[in-house]
Amino acid sequence: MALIADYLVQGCQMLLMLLLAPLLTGWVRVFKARLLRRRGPSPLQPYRDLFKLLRKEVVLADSASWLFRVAPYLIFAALWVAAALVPTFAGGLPFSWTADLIAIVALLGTARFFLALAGLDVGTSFGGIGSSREMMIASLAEPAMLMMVFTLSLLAGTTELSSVARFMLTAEVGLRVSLGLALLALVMVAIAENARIPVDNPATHLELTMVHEAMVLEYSGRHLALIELGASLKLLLYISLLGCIFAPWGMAVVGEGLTAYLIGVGAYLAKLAFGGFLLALFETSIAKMRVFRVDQFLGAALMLGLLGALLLFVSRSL
Amino acid sequence: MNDVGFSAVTALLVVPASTALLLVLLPGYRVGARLNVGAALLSLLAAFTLFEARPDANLYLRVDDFNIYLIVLNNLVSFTTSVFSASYIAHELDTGRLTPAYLRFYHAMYQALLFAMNLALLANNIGLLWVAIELATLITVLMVGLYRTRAALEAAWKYFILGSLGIALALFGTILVYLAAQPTMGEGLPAMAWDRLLAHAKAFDPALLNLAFVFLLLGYGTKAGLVPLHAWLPDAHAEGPTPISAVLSGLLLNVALYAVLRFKMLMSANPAALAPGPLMVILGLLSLLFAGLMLYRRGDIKRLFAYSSIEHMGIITFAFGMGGPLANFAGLLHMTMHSLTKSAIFFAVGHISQVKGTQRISTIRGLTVTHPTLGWGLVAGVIAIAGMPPFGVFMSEFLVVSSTFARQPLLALPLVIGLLLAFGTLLWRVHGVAFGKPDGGPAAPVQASILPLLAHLALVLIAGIWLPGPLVAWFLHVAVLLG
Amino acid sequence: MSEEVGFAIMPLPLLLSLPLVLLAVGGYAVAAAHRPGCSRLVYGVTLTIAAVTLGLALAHLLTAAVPATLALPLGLPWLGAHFRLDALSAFFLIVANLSGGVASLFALGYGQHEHAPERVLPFFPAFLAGMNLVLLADDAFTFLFAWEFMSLSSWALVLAHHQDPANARAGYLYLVMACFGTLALLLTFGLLAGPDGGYNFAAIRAGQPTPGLAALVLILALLGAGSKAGLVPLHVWLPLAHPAAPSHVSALMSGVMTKVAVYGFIRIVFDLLGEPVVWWWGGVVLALGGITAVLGVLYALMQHDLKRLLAYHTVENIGIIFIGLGLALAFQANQMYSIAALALTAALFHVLNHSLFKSLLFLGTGAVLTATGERDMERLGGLIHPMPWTALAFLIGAAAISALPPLNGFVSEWLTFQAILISPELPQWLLRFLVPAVGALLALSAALAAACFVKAFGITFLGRPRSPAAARARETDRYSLSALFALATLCLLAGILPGLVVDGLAPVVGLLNGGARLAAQYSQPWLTLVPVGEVKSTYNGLLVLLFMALSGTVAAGLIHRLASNAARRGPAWDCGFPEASPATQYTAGSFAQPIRRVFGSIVFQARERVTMPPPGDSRPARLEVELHDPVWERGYAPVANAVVAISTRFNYLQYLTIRRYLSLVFGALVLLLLGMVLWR
Amino acid sequence: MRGLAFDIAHLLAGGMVVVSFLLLYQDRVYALLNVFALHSLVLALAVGWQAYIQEAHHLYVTAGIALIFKAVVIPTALHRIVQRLGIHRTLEVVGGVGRDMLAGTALVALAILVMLPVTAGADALAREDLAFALAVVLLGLLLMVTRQNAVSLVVGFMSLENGLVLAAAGARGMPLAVEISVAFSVLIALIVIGVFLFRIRERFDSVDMQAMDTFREGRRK
Repeated sequence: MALIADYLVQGCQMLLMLLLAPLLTGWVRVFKARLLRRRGPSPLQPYRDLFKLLRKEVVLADSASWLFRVAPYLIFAALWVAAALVPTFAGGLPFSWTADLIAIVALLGTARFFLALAGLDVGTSFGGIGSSREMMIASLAEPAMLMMVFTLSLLAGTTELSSVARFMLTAEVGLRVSLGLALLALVMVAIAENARIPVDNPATHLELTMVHEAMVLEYSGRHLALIELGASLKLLLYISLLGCIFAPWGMAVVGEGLTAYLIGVGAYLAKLAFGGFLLALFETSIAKMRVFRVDQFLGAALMLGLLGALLLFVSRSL
Repeated sequence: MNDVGFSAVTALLVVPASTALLLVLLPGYRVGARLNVGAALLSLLAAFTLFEARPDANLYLRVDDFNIYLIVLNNLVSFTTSVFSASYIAHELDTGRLTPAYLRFYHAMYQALLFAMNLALLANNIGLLWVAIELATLITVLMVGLYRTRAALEAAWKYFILGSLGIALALFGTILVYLAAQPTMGEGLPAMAWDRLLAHAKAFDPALLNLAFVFLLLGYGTKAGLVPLHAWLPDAHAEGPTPISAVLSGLLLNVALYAVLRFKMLMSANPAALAPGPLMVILGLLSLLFAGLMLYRRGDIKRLFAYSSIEHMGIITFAFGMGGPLANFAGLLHMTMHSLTKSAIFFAVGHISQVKGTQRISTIRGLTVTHPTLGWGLVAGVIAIAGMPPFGVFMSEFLVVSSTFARQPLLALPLVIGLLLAFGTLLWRVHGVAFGKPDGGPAAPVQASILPLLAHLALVLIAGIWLPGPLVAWFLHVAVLLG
Repeated sequence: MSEEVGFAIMPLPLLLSLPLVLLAVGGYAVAAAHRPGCSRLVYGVTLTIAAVTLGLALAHLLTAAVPATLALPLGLPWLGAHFRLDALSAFFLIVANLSGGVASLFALGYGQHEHAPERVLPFFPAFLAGMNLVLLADDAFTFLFAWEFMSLSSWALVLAHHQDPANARAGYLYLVMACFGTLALLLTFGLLAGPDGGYNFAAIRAGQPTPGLAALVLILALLGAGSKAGLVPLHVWLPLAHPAAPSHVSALMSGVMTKVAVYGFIRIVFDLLGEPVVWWWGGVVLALGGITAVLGVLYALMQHDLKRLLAYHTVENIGIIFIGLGLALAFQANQMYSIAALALTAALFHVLNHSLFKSLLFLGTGAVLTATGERDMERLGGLIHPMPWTALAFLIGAAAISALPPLNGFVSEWLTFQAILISPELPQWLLRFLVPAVGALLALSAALAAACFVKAFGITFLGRPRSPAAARARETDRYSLSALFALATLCLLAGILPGLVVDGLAPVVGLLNGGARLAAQYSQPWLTLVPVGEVKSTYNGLLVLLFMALSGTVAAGLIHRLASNAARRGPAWDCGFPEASPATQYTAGSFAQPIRRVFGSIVFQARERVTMPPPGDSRPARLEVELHDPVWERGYAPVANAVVAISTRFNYLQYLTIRRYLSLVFGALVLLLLGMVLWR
Repeated sequence: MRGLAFDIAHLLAGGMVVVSFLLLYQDRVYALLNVFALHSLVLALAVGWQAYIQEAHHLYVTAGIALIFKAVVIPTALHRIVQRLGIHRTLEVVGGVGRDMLAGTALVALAILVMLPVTAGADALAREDLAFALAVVLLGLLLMVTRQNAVSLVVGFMSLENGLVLAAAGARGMPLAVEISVAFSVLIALIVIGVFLFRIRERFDSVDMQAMDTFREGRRK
């Protein structure tokens, strides 16, 4: 019985992620608009877009291959699974041991891999631009992310997220420099990975500046819908990751019962709202940078992550 | 039993000598060539009978573990070479490089050379040894000059002068050895009989022995082509007829080295004498490194392999200089393998220079395409001589390098560097000859017999995988004697 | 026990007789290379023999049978040739013959297109035989004998198409480097065997080397095995030689021969040397591994020749393997055997993985080569349309080598990361600094590898054909495809069932690690991989795959059921400027440009020069990129130049007058006499 | 008797060294040949004396060979060759004669230094002879090395070889001495014939070694 409940919770979580993702995107848009003194669309706009896209027919380029048609589902699946593995309102879910943080990073990598391939598939110059820049960015962002993972796992002694969260709740954490560095690194990576300003601009279609949009330029209809949904899932993933690592308060543990779950959900939603707000604030207060400044931006992130890990490696035995 | 052995020994000397005389008188080179082969075969058989029955040593001749296999090797290679030359020289006649008169002379000299080398190997008397080697030198000088081209005569002259000088130095050393022996062993022949010398070596005046060894090393070392005494070797190999190059590299160098080793045994039998090791090690390393460097710039394929002979003489001298059972065993094995392999290579080179009509490396390309058997034969030979499995040289180099490094790491480094250098430079040249796009040069089919080449390679291949028991026993025994 | 022993003694003679069969086939091929059926025959025999060897080795490994030994009266007369089959050699036999068999299967089809069969057929079986013998050898002489034989046969294969001067040069460089490596190993064994030549491995194991000597052995082993495996800076020959050979041979060289080199290193350092291990050994190996990994992948990113790109990736993966080995050494030095077991498992697992996907990728390249006759990516493209199956297999291989879950490449890197994460337990400060740095390098190389294979697959198979040859391509034959998909399936299986592989590796690890090994995995629920216990970290490839499949299919199903599934073809959108000419596509060079600008400017002094014609001039603008290979220009070119210079300086000694030669002799004589005088 | 015998032997051996110096001193071909004849003459006397005091009669043969063959036949033959080949009469000496003299003295000193301590065991007679013989050998070698001209090369070699015969004769009861001297005579004859042959074959313009060393493999590369 309990087991079934646990599986139920797991399922809820997966669905929750799927449902919340567009909302978060809309939420961020709203905030940005408000900060720019615009009224902006309603937070539900992304859902409308998705449904419209889903109903539209797909226009495939003549030179598109089967990979082009399979990729969206693959990307969506990888991102969804990755997102589902991040504890949101409850930790210690039955499948939380399926993959640890490193595996989640790698799953994001899988999604990126196929997205970049899809960008190259049609054989247009824009797709190429997008893919090559995306991979360049990723080649720095991923190591930075992993360094952050090192720092955590050195502290918590594990790379398995719910255990990390559980550890972060305990008193022995305290305030640590390396944690701060890790947080910074993670934020920078999150910005880069989600194609936000200053690294990329989700709203632009200016050829020379776009990265993510350039890759998906040829997509339309349901494929585009899946990719958009995937993108927002990714955003959600990162914010909930930040939440469950650096602000694990209020998170329930499996089997604690409904009230705990409800508290958890509430806390989680609050975290998301706050995160979205911060993101919007950040995006509006900074200008987009040149593509070849991004490497310095992310190089800094990598160095911060490495520094954090090093500090721990050294201070561990002190 | 022993009379059998003795008759075998006499046969080893008489057959070549008498054949030489006969060939001088005999007109018609075809008969001459056949007779040459036949005589070589005969003396080879005689050499084989030595396995069964060894004669007791007398004051002049003796057969022991050291020279028995060298004798067999000597006659074996002479036989194969005679087979090779029988078909090779005829072609030289067609191209008009030689006249029948010279050919007659050539065959006579060939047998005379065989006689001289057999004598040198069989000699128990150091004076006789010297005379035999001098004889061999003179004969080879005449053969190197056989083509009468300007270059050939010059090479012969150079060889002649340097060779005679070496001979002279060796004689002085021989006299010194006699003087060292004389006080303890009295005057007369016994004081020059090698086995008696070895028996009494302990009592000799060590200082005199040292001096003697210096002269002998320089004298016979000149014949063995050790740097800096090597100057005659490349030209003599390059300008003489190819069969003679094969004999020179394959046999005569061994004979000279054999002489040096005989005296090294004397040295190591006398505890007070200075260890000859360091001298030989230095000369060996010099030869190895120098030859390795010189290989790179060679344009003439025969000169190339002449330098490779210098390199290998260096390795062998180094091995014996290191001493100890492993290194000595390696040295003996290397002597054998080198003479088989190098003569095989010279067979291949002879064919190549005949089908291509040139010895210039830069004009020979892609041989494995135009003449697969020949090209791959050459490649196999080079692989073998470079000390790679599955050929026999690998075993000896394995033993030399590993045992040296275990004992004298600092000596092993220059050795290894030299080996790598020589390998790289030699391969650099051969790569160009064997591979690449064949340029349109003459692609005449091979006329001379390819069998000797294959036979030698097969022997080296077998030796690389499995060594026959008796041979090993001899090697081990001699290795102990060499100290 | 008894029947186990009986079983263990049995297979060795058989295993030894198989290479002989291979050699015999090679000999037959020398004569009959041009007969129509010969190619099929040769590859068929190699396939069967590889399969049999594989089976025997697998049986030996799984039954954890006791080591079997055998001595033959060959080789060194007083020593004989010794052979031994233990867990380590069994595992590497599996690796070698798996790839070997599949490569033969591939060649059943691919070999038909060979235009110089007489230069391939005799040597291919010999190559395989040589590698098997190396893995079975149990004394120094036999080991080096087989090692050199392996080098030689592969050299001949590299020269198969020797008429291209580049290949000839590659062959030359390869053999010289091989000779270098062999000499280094020769010195190693010389040290281990000692002055009186105890070349038998058993004797060497018994011996107790002093720490200094052991350190020297480690360095020499790194030189010897590293030069064959392609450790930076000894890798220069590898990217030239591996692509030069026919593709199924490249697969063997990259996928297997480098592993044989790793085997040599493991055998010498972990088995023969045994204790004592000093902590800085691990540091040295770690640093080398990290540098190799990153440099290898960066080199690869700069290539546009598909096979050379793959060869450079071999360098990278060797680096990853050596990182694992270095960690293991570091842990062993501190008696942390349980963790060392993890590192070793990671390294060996990666050995298996790399042999799988590297062979797969090289074979895929071979298929492309036969279909188009092109290796240069700039002239390929759009191949996914004519050859979808090859593309699929290649894609799986690319994803695997980019360490993407749920494929096998990810598992071994994940294990390596886990080992790195435990390393703060290490007491030495230097190691504590080094390990995270190496971890960063590993992460970087993984990310760059992904980028590199997006490029490799994207430019080759996606987009539009860049040359007529690419447009005319056709799907390859059945044999080749079956070979490709066999490997692809194995990649997937090893990725989703890692626990079983880890269990299979346990005896090997135990052998090398003083008995310590990872806990058995098969008992875990859902076959989860739990290397160091529940609390630490876990990974379950199977579930990841299931979830992805589930969510993917569910999404697809729902969308196609509920929403539209209509699709229409049309010209590409491309921001409204669809351009007909394929030349407007991104090329390999342009794809790598951002990364070249970010990393290349540091490592390769990469410079881009744009020559813009003046206005009114109709000439096209030109973009030139110049790259410098630091290793070659700093390390190798000087040596080569020095040799040339010195030999040129000495060359005049060939042209002296007789008088001068005489004075040489004279000088030598006087010198020695003086020496005599002074010596007394 | 013993003392006198010793003194005479010593005198003759020393005389050979002096004559070797004379050889070094010459810068005319004919003079060189004449001095060499003298050299061989002294050798003949020394060997003969050794034969007498050792009662080793086979040594008389050696002495005879030295006298007839080397003191008479060879020099005249070389005279002929020099005339026939029209070799310019002067010997161009590498470095001055004075330097050669100094070098020669140093060599003699070296020879004595090497030899005297060595043969402490052997009897004084042999020791003296040996020291002088070595000196002669070294001086002959020096002559070979410092002269450009083939004739002087031959002469140098022959003087060297005279030194060897002297040593062989000095070694008490050394067997094969005759055979060895015969073998050497053959060698020398061949050398002379060689010089002669090269000329009448008209391969080389002169017997000057510079000219002979012109043709080389690979000069082009």
